Amino acid sequence: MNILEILESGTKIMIIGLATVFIALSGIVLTVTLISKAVNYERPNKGKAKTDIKENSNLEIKVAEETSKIETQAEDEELIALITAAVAASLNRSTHNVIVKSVNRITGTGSQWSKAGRYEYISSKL
Amino acid sequence: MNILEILESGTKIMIIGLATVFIALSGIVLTVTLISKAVNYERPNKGKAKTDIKENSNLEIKVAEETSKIETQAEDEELIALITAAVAASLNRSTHNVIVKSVNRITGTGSQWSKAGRYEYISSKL
Amino acid sequence: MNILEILESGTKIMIIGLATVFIALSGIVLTVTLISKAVNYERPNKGKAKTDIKENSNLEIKVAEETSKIETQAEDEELIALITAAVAASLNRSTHNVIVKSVNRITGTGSQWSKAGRYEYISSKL
Amino acid sequence: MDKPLWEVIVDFINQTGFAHLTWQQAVMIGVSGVLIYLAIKKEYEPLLLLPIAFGMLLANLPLAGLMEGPIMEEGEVKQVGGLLYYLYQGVKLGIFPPLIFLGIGTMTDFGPLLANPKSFFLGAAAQAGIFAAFFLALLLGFTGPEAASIGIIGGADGPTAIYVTSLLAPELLGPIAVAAYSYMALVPIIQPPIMRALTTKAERQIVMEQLRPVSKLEKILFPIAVTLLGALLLPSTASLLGMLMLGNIFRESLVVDRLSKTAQNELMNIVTIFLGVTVGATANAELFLTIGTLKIVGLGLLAFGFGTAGGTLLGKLMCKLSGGKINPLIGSAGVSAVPMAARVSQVVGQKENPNNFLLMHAMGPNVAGVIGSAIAAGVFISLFG
Amino acid sequence: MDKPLWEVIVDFINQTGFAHLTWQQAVMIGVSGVLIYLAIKKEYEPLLLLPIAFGMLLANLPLAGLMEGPIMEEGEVKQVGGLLYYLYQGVKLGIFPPLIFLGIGTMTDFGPLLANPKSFFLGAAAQAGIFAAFFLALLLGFTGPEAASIGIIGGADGPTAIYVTSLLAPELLGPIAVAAYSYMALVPIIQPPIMRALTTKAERQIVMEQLRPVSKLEKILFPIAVTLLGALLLPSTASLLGMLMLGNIFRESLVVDRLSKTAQNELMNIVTIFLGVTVGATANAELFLTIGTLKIVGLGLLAFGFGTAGGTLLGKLMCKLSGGKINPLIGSAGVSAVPMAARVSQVVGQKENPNNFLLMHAMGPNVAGVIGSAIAAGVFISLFG
Amino acid sequence: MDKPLWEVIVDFINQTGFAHLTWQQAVMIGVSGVLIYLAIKKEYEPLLLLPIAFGMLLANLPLAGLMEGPIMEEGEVKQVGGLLYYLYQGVKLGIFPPLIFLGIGTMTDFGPLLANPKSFFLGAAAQAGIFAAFFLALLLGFTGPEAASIGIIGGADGPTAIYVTSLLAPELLGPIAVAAYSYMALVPIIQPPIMRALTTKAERQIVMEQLRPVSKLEKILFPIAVTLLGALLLPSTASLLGMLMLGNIFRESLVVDRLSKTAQNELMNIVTIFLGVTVGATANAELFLTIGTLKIVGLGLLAFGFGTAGGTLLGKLMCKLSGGKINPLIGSAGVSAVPMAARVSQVVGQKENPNNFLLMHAMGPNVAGVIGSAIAAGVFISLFG
Ligand code: NA
Ligand code: NA
Ligand code: NA
Repeated sequence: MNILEILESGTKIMIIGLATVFIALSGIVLTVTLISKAVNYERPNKGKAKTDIKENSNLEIKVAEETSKIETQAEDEELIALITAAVAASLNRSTHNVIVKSVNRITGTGSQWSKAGRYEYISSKL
Repeated sequence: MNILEILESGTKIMIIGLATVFIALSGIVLTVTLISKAVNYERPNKGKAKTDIKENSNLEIKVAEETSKIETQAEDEELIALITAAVAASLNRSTHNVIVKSVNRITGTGSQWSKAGRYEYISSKL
Repeated sequence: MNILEILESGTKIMIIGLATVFIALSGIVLTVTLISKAVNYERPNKGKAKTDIKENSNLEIKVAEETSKIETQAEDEELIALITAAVAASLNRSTHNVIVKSVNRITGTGSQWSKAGRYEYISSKL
Repeated sequence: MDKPLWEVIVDFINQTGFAHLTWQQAVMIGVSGVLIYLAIKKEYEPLLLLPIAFGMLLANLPLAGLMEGPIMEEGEVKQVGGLLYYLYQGVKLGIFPPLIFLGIGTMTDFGPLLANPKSFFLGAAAQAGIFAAFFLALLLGFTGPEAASIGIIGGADGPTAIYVTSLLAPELLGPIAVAAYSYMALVPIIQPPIMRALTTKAERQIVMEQLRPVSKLEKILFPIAVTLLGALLLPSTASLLGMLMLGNIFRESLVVDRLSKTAQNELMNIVTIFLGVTVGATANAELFLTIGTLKIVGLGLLAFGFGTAGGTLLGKLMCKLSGGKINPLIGSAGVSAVPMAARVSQVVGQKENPNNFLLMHAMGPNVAGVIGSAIAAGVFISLFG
Repeated sequence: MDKPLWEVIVDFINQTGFAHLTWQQAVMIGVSGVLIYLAIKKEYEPLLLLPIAFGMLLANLPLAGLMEGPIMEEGEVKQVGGLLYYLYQGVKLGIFPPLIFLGIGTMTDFGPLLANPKSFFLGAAAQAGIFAAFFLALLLGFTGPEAASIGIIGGADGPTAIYVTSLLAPELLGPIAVAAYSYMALVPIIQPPIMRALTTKAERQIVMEQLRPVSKLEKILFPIAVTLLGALLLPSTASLLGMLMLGNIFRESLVVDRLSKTAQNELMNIVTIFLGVTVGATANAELFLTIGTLKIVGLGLLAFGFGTAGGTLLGKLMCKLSGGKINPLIGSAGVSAVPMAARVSQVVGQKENPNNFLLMHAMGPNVAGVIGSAIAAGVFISLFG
Repeated sequence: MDKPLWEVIVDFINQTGFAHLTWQQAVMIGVSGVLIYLAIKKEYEPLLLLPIAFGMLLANLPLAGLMEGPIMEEGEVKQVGGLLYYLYQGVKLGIFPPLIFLGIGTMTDFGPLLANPKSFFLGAAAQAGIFAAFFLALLLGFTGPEAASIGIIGGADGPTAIYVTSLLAPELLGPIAVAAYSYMALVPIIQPPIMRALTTKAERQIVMEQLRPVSKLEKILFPIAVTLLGALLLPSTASLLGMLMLGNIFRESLVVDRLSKTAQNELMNIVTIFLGVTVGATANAELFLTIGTLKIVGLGLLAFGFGTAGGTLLGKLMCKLSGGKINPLIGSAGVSAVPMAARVSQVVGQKENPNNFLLMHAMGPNVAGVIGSAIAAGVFISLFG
């Protein structure tokens, strides 16, 4: 190929390439906007609460590494509340600045499989 | 194969199959019972203590993710006792409801291989 | 091979082998000594401080499993100082015996990749 | 590259997946969407069903070729295969399911079973569902190996079902895996009516004696004994049973904690991701959108039902024989689906008698059911493998 | 063994690496030393650059044969291959880069992008650097596949660059990987002058409105939609994009936490070690010590520059069109190099106006750039693959 | 399927393992039971010995075929291989032992060695055991490669022994691995009498000066220097030594913490499980129940003894030359068996003088011994490989 051919084919590929990227991302923009419309039409106030909480929390202590999901079972919430209080007390801060994100019980509370291992514990509570 | 042959071979396999499962599991039942007899003949009172302890523990906090084995070395027990006391104090509960299952030192106390890494620490105590 | 040949070749290999091991390790000794000279000529007092700190720390608590690198960013140090104080207070010990090695924020502070996940937090501090 | 720009553009459009999407593939993508919904919103065994569903989606994207093998020419690789093709080898060669069993072994406490070895019989009876479904599948026109793979759905053990199917009827992997995991998630809906229909109120109210404590030594000897007996009786079950028991001895020995932890966490998670996505990716439109899939879904449900019935009925018999000491509700837990089925026993029992705690007792048949279906799997593999 | 001792010794010396070390290999070892210095002391993307540099060192040790394939004889392995040869198969077969994308997906929050979908256009414009560098590489005499691999450096996405190069021009893997990761680390030095040159002080001071919160449902639907659209438009991008989005659905579904954690930690770390060391090990003296490497280093820098300019200029245009609501500085983050480039936007913006917090806004184009370069990769693979 | 039921039953019984169990296999199962006992009850290196023992059990179950290769027909897989066969490839291809060395590298602090480089000579002298055992093995009729593999037991380094044996004499893998790990566990019993016999009470009471602190820079340069020197002198040691030092630079650089953690935990654990089980599985009755195994067990013990003596004697010499500044007890730690042998030095020393803390000083020769036996391994591989 001589230099002209290279210039020509290079230009073609540049155009096709950038155009494809723009088309693809435009398609995604369109879809995302539609999804957002659809989702927020039905539930306009969701998601707000979460953000508010986040803004209140200047300090997030992760006592244990694992879970990123805030546990919702009553027992855990009680425990978390207790520990939050304890940590906050030690730190001499008011509780609403401290969030204990999760407390790990025996090998990962979030897991489905670990449930089997916990049955003894469960049964002792029943 | 016509339908009769299918019925016949299917029935055969069902019988063999279920019979095998029952024979295998019966063999295991027999063995397990024999083992249990042998083991408990020699040591009738073992294993009891463990269960009792478990029933006392309404609350198990796992400060760190790793170890499932309760450390028995004196040094660790002392540390665990201290932390248990601290947590219990913070929680305003009596200590016998709280068990700190383990405290992780540098990379996994349970491991054989990590021992090498700890020699500095050990030597400073010797 | 008769026994004499075996003896001869075995002896040869023994000599070559042990000699190689000694030569290799001597080479390493030489290099290490040179490196040590070069490094400590320029910076004779480095590395000392670290060791001293280590000797002061009779007790190392690793609140979270991950990081082995002491975080140096001001924000983290402040947090660590706070928690150290809290833990020490609970333990009724003076702070210079307790080192909180690290506090894990959301998914691993040490990691480069996780930084993306923390931008919300960072931005809220800016 | 001497073509005019517009021709290049047309060529490019012809190379898009849009230009090659068949309606069957579109339907499959829809099916994968439904499964993603079930996995996330309904939490139907999401650890497996979410990867399976996403794998199904990926495999039905035209031209993507993620499941295509490499193109060889004179012993050299001319074009490498797709990502999922390579990951799928772990399923095809029978490596992943035993590794998941290794992890399950490290998480399973056989204590309740050892405290009450009679539970094993309940774990055997509940495998009736496997053979009943196998029989019905034969009648519906499936071949022996296919019928065996379908029957194993009744074992209520995902990895066992995938292992048997990958060896005997790999083309059915998609529907069987989906059915197996869906029904495992549906155990709390499928089982209770059957359990109630087959037992009297009085039987359901039976309170069982507390289980004896089990010593550490018994727990260590158990995996060795089961491996020996099981694998000597049925050599084809050695890799499933052997890995399950290796995991269990890791757990009970207490001396290899770090191996135990890794086997049950990271190793298991990595294998689960690869297994889920690639098993899902076997479900291309051609293989999945057939009347056979509907039959499999139906037979799978029957298998669960028959298993539940089998366990419950033997429970009734053992109740009689023991003079009313055994609550037949624990029999249904024998299908495995650990620990869901054991909880179902607990819940159904507690409804009749709020002071009745069957969970520990039901864990016996429950874990026995895992061994039971591994042995049933061995029977099928040795007959059809 | 009937040779006299001294002959054995001479033979032995002739078998040492010292006797076979070429000056080119010595230079390569020196280069690897420099890279180790940059990785450790300057912290240039050490997670990749340290393994790459050490791999380069290992591959240039004479006679060690760590990258040599097995010697076969009549279908039997006569001598096993080197360690790095086997680990390299994961790169060669295109398995490792998508697995790293799986991990990246579990760590990426597309929330800021969903809150402001227009960011996608900035993520597209910044890919201009890819195509500009491709064009210049063609002019400098590289073949199409080589030029494409070099261009992808401008995507500022290591795994994408390695994936494309391993498929299109594996002999350039060493220099391209080194250039890609080095420039990613140098983003805070490369970008600011270009950003300042192309924007006015007034533009840089624009404060943007706070982003709207994004619901969980949107975040779950997003990865499915992107996989479908992206892979249907460009089937060759399916494995990169599919794995990125599988990771992201693991993250956003909240029901498969243990898979998500393993994908982003252990699996990713294992793959990173293997990928880094073996990519580095492709850089033997013959392939690396050429004038081509210098060209690649130069073109890579230009690619980053053009990408930054492209993003910033579209930012300027969008600023105009939106009536001054968009700060053009967030455009430069579209090159990806997550999250470094977004931080650069933040820092440059804050210098002009201490109360200006652009980080969240810049994360949108930043993560869009990852998708953008995956699509650009797909274009090249479908044209040259 | 037209056979009568009883014939089917007879066939089935003939397919059980019971019908094919040889007395040799029964003996092997017994041996594996003894090893499981040693691993769990006596805690003899349980991390390796438990998987090895269980692998031995699995490999001796008749008809299970867990170690059997696939059956090919015209280039197609007709029947897939056994689970352990596939996992064993990681040993056979020399992949697993270097990966374990990677993990060991991330856990090893070479600081005490750098503080006192003369320790290296003790780590060299203790390799005398390797060559002494090699010599004796030749005399007992083993071939060169076999003798070399047996000798390496004296290196007191499991992965090195497995690596050399898998390359030179794979049929001896079972007994050599068992001997190596058993004697490593028995170091506290084997070494003290030899140490006491070769030293005087006065020597054992010597208190050594505190070690100087070692800077971070020295610790980073060390792995690079060792890789270069070691692998240039002995190219065949590159994969073991290179991975050990890659792990160590991960550790000392402090910038790739997440790689370091994964290499020393999950990656190492996964590889350990696979390596242990499959190395154990090579020990089938035919290969294990020979007089050779007894010879290996005996030679292994001698190797440990000679190594201990070599280290201690050079310690004595260095004690003399240094004017009594070096306690010869630290010499025995040169056999490696990290950190057990260093603790033995500590304990034996403290018995004579309760204020004597040799542990730190003994760690120098101890980790030098790892490098020493990797180099000895390289010698054997280059001579016989
Ligand atoms: Na079952
Ligand atoms: Na990009
Ligand atoms: Na050694």
